Amino acid sequence: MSTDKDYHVGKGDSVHPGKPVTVDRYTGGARINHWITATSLVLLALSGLSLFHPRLFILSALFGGGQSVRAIHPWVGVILFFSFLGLFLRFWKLNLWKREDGTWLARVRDVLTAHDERLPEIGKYNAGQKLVFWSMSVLIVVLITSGVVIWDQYFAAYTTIEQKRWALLVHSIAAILAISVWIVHVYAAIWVRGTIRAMTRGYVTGGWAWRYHRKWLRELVAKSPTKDTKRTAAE
Amino acid sequence: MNMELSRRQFLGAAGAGVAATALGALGFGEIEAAHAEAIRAFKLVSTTETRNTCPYCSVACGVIMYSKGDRKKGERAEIIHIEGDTDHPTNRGTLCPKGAALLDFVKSETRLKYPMIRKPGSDRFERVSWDDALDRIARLMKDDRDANFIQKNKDGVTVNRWITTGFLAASATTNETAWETYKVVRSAGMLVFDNQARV
Amino acid sequence: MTNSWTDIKNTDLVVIMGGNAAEAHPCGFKWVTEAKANRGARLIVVDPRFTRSASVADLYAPIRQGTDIAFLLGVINYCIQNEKVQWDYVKAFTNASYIVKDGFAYKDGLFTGYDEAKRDYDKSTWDYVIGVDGYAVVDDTLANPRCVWNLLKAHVSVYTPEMVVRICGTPKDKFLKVAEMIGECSSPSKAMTSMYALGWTQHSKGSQNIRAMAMLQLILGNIGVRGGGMNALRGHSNIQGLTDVGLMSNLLPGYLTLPNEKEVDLETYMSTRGFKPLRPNQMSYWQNYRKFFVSFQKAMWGPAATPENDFAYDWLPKLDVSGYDILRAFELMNQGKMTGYFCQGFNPLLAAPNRKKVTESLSKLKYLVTMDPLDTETARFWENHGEFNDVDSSQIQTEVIQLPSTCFAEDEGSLTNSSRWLQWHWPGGTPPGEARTDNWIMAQIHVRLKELYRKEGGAFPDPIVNLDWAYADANEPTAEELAKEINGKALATVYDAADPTKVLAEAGKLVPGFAALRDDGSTSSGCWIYSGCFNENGNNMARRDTSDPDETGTYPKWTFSWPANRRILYNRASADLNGKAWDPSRKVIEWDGAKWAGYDVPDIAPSAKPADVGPFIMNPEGVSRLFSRGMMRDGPFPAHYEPFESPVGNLIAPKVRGNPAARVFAGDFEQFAETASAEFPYAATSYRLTEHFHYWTKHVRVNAVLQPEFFVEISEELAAEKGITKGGWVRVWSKRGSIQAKAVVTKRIKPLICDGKPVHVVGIPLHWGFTGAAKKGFGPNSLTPFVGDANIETPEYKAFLVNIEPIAGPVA
Amino acid sequence: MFPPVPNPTTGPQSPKFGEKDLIRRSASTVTPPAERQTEVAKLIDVSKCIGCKACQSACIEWNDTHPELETNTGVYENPHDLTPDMFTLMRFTEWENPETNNLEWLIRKDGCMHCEDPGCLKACPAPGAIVQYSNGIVDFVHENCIGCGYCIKGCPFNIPRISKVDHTAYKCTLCSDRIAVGQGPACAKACPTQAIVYGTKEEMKKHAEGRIADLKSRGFENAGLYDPPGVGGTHVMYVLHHADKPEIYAGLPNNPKISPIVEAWKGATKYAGLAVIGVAAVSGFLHYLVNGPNRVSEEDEEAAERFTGDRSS
Repeated sequence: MSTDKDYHVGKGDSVHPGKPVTVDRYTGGARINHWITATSLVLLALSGLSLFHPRLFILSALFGGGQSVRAIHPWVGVILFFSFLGLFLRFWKLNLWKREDGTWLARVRDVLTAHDERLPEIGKYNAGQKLVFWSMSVLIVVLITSGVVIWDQYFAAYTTIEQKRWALLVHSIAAILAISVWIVHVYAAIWVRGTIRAMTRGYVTGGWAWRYHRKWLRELVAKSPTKDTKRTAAE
Repeated sequence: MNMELSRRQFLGAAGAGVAATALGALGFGEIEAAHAEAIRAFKLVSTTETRNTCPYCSVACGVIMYSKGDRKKGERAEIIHIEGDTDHPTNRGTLCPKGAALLDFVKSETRLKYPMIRKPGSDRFERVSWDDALDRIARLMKDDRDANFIQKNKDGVTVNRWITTGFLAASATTNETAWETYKVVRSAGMLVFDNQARV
Repeated sequence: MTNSWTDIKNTDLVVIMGGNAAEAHPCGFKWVTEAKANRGARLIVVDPRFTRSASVADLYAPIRQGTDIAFLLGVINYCIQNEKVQWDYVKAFTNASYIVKDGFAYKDGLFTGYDEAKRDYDKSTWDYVIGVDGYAVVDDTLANPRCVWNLLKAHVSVYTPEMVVRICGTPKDKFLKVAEMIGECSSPSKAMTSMYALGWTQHSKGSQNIRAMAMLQLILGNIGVRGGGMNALRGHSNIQGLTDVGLMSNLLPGYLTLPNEKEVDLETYMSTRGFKPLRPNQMSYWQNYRKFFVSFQKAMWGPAATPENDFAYDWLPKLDVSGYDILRAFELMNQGKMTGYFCQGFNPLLAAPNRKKVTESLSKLKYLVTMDPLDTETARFWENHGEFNDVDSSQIQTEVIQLPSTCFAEDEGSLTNSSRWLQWHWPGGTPPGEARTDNWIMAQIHVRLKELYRKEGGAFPDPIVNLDWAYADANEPTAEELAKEINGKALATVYDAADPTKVLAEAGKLVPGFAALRDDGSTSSGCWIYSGCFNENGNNMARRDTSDPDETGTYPKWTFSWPANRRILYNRASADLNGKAWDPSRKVIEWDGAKWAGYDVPDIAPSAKPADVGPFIMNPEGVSRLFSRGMMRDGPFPAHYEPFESPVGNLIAPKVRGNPAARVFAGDFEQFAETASAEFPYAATSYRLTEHFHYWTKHVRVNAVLQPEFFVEISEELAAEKGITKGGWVRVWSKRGSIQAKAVVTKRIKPLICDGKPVHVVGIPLHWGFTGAAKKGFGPNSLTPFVGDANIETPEYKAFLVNIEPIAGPVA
Repeated sequence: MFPPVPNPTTGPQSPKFGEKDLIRRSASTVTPPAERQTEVAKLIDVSKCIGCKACQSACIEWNDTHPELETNTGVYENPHDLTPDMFTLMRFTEWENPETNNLEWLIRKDGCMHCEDPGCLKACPAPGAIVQYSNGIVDFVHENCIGCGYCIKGCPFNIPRISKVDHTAYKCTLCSDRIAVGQGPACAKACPTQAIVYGTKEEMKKHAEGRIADLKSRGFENAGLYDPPGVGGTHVMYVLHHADKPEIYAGLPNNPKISPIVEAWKGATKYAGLAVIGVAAVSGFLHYLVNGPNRVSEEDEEAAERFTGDRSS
């Protein structure tokens, strides 16, 4: 029964009428996957930054010193890569660019001033989230690739020193961007109340869906079975 | 570092050594401090020096051996470093790649430690005591000498020669050992006698 | 060396030929670098390979191995043709003007008196015309066609640049440049030094290689002067010493010679020694021979050597052949004629030629004793190491006793270097395990053998039981005791021959030097040329005074230099007939009107008037010899002979193969590849590398790291021809054996064009075996021929024929 | 002869320099000493070098390293490259001089150049892992080294090597432990031909002049000193017979300098990067202050209930 609209909704998304309405946004799997990614990203940022600027070397203490940072960082990178790959496979379809995304983006001023009513109806993800998704995807590929080039312990022999120099530069720039994108991502989640619940408990309120992702809500309702078990906010 | 000092030391100012030792009392702590971070502690501090000559080629470079323990005091001495003797007119402290690695010759894993004997037809060495080894050698020599010593040649001339046992002398033994060897070998009447001069 | 390592800094031209000083003697080579840096000296290297010495040379000239004589006689010819001769020196200090007997001639590569069956010469005509006054006849005008100079001129005339190029494969421009640079040193103000080593000695005409250069040096007036001389670099640390002390079949210490069986008594023995002067006023120092000999006998047998028993003359073994050198020893072993063999720090399995023959020979012994600080291949010749030593232990009946000796760091005594310096060293380490000093080991052998003879009697025990062994501890004579014995003692008070009131040495004291030795049994001395090394002034070999007046490089007070602490031999020749230095800037000693004095100990009687007494005091002529009379077995002049295995025939004398006077054992001739062999087309040579010392340093981890694995070196041309790749495996084989090695393909070896055809050189370094820290490997001596130099039997390691092919890798 | 390196004295001695003489310290700042020590230098005269490897031997023995036993690969270089256990290496080049058609066997002792402006130190992220003394010695401090290998990228001469054993970087220390007690480097002492000499940088430059004059007299017009300004000069210098083309000496860099990439990474990026991150964070914060949280209103919830309700009743 999949239609061309299907890709606006994710697997396991469903709506539960009642007072208030709740809408399942993320399955348990998705949430675990996200938090693994999040944790490794934070660890990578901290360990990476400790080698990036002398003032931040102190951060290496969190990992038991520079030697362990040198040893651990690349492995966490590997974890991040595969973990993020999981997220990517789950969500890439939902993050494909849509007509309305352009309009949404054009009215970014309204976005920032929270005049959501002036924005077009949005599917599961708005343009901002999609940008975060795609930039992260690209950056992580860049990071893992350049990272392997400078992972001397195992791969020193495969590249020239000149290539390694480039890799270092690219790796650090990519890392900066990734961290910045991450900041945006985290801030948005905090700023838009009710969002974090989606990644903790897995659902959002109907109002949240109605306000920010109305198109997604409509489709969920449209495809939802005629009768649905009521669920109270009390649960 | 200043070259003045090094020149003085080259000229062999014995005083320098004394001064250094005097400095020691207060100086040593400093070294430790200084070395704590980066600079390795000077490994020859309070070792025993012995003058020797490189045993390889006949340039005969002067070397200094540094040991823990002093043989002159009857102690067990373990050589921990060897380097060129700057006072030596020929090599002026320099050494070739062989001489510079003499320590590894002294400590070579294939240095011999015990007398060994390989019996006829055997495929291995067996350890023997010095006494057994030397008595055996003397016996083998005497049996052969008694059997094959030529006192007079066919013309009845006294020739007193023994040519069924031969001796190949080394090329790195001391002149004193050489002389002693000469006495032992010639007095036995040996003619088959050569050294490594040719090769 | 006639001079010393430190003296080389005084030279203007260094010729390294027949050696590779930078590679084999780096710290001695320092003085070449100093001469270059401080006085603009030039360096010429003549070698089949572009060596490490060549890498810092001003001129490198390639040469085919074994053709040095042609090259050098070519240079002599050039000097004669171009008046590059120091005439005053040649006329005064050489035998150029001596008239040679009429019978003497040279034709078709042979001198007068050749006996093909004996491979030997009747040398009776190789001598001077002796006048009625009993002196040699000379013609100072050099007009007489029979004078040495004119004979030499004729002898070298065939060695034109063209001929040299054809024989040696040296490019003509390079040869002429070398000749020109050498020729310049005929000026009294320029000195050239010759640095050579086994690259000259290890040929079937090794002695003549050296003679050729010595003659050239005499013609240039470079012997006896600072920065000049004939400088044998020598091999091992004390090979000079062991030769000086006479550890050779036919020698007594100090270059006295062992009697042969024709010399039935002391008088007959002396009749052919102790030469009388051949010219008026000459010192002819060997007139003192008897003093040295008798003193030696006293050092051997002490009180038992008496005038009545000819000082125990009969107790010395008498030779029936010229000598029992290492080659003859293995020949006898191979014939099953030997029972036992001792190897005192010598590794013949790798060091002697034709390893297959050596292994067979050792296998025929009843017993073999080795004394060494290291685990040598010889001690394990019976042990199977796969391809590296493919023997069947069960078939080898030799009993082998391996004795662990101390190394340099653990023993005391003196070593004589190539500068003839006797340098004392002290023990600093405790020997490992049960290793004992050689002094102890040799004493034990003697003491135990003597004990057996005392107990059991046996074949002629006298020389053994009477051997003078008066050491504080008979079980281990100390280095000092032995050194004093070598120096010599006055057994009765010794008076000055000139002034009987003057005491030279009190009875029981050490003699001051060999001048105090006597032939009446009143003195003893183990090795006369070392006398003075440890006298009543103390142990002169332990002196460490680094003073060097006017920085001449003499270092007169550093240790002790034989003879008589003399640093430059023939140093009287550094001054002209008036006793003034040929070159004032090069003064060594000068005549001050009453005596000789200067930086060095005069090599002449201090009172000998310069015009009267010649500088070459060991020769009865008082001069040096361009014509060596009967002293050499293979001719009074050097002549070009090809190696026994040669890629080209002898262009001078096509009928002659190898050195006609070199000894070849019956079985060995068949084992030579024929001249210009198609089966073995390449000219191989063996040599040392700077990272290693013979077969010792493969036991040294660091050196093993610096040069870990056996290899051979070939030109890019030969590699291309054979499809051999850099670092690939090759098999090299001669008529006597086969080896496998890695290939180093290099621009440093180039094919030589000899008589129109290219000759490829294959370089084979030694150093590898099957014991030690380095990778197991072969050495060149699985391939080398079993033949030696005509005069001293040094094996022909430097020139032989091989074939080579690429292989997949060693069959494990 | 240049004054040889003196014999060591075995008595305890106070060091000639130490912590107080640091002028650079990786990933950290040091207060430079009031007065700088005399700058020292090692001069390697390639034209005097006979490639005997005594320097390698002496280096191994003095520093107690244990290089691996390798194989022969058809060349004279052994070990085949610098390693954590081989701080210096003879590199051999067979060069046919096009002008003379003569073969020249160029032999260069490779190893740390002790740059005045050390790229390794610049690249190093670990405080105090690389230090530079006022006498010019650049030294690695293994207790502080984290083995990241940034020094390798920073070095214009490809010198440092990371140990697989203790994961720290190794290179020539100029025998700082010997120099600290008035000695010269082990290699300089051993060098048979004094192709390696050691002294003050001024002495070395003067000595080099004499050598260059000698080489010119032997027809090497382009003989010269290699003291590359690109890295502020070095405390290990070469005398080259062909100073106009250092690259023929087994690839000795012509006018080396710290790679612009490394400069960019350790320079601009370092600051710009932090700035970007800072800006992102701050702007978020400000935005929050201005706008406050973006909340779902009651109306939204009701709308949602209405909407879902219609469909499901």
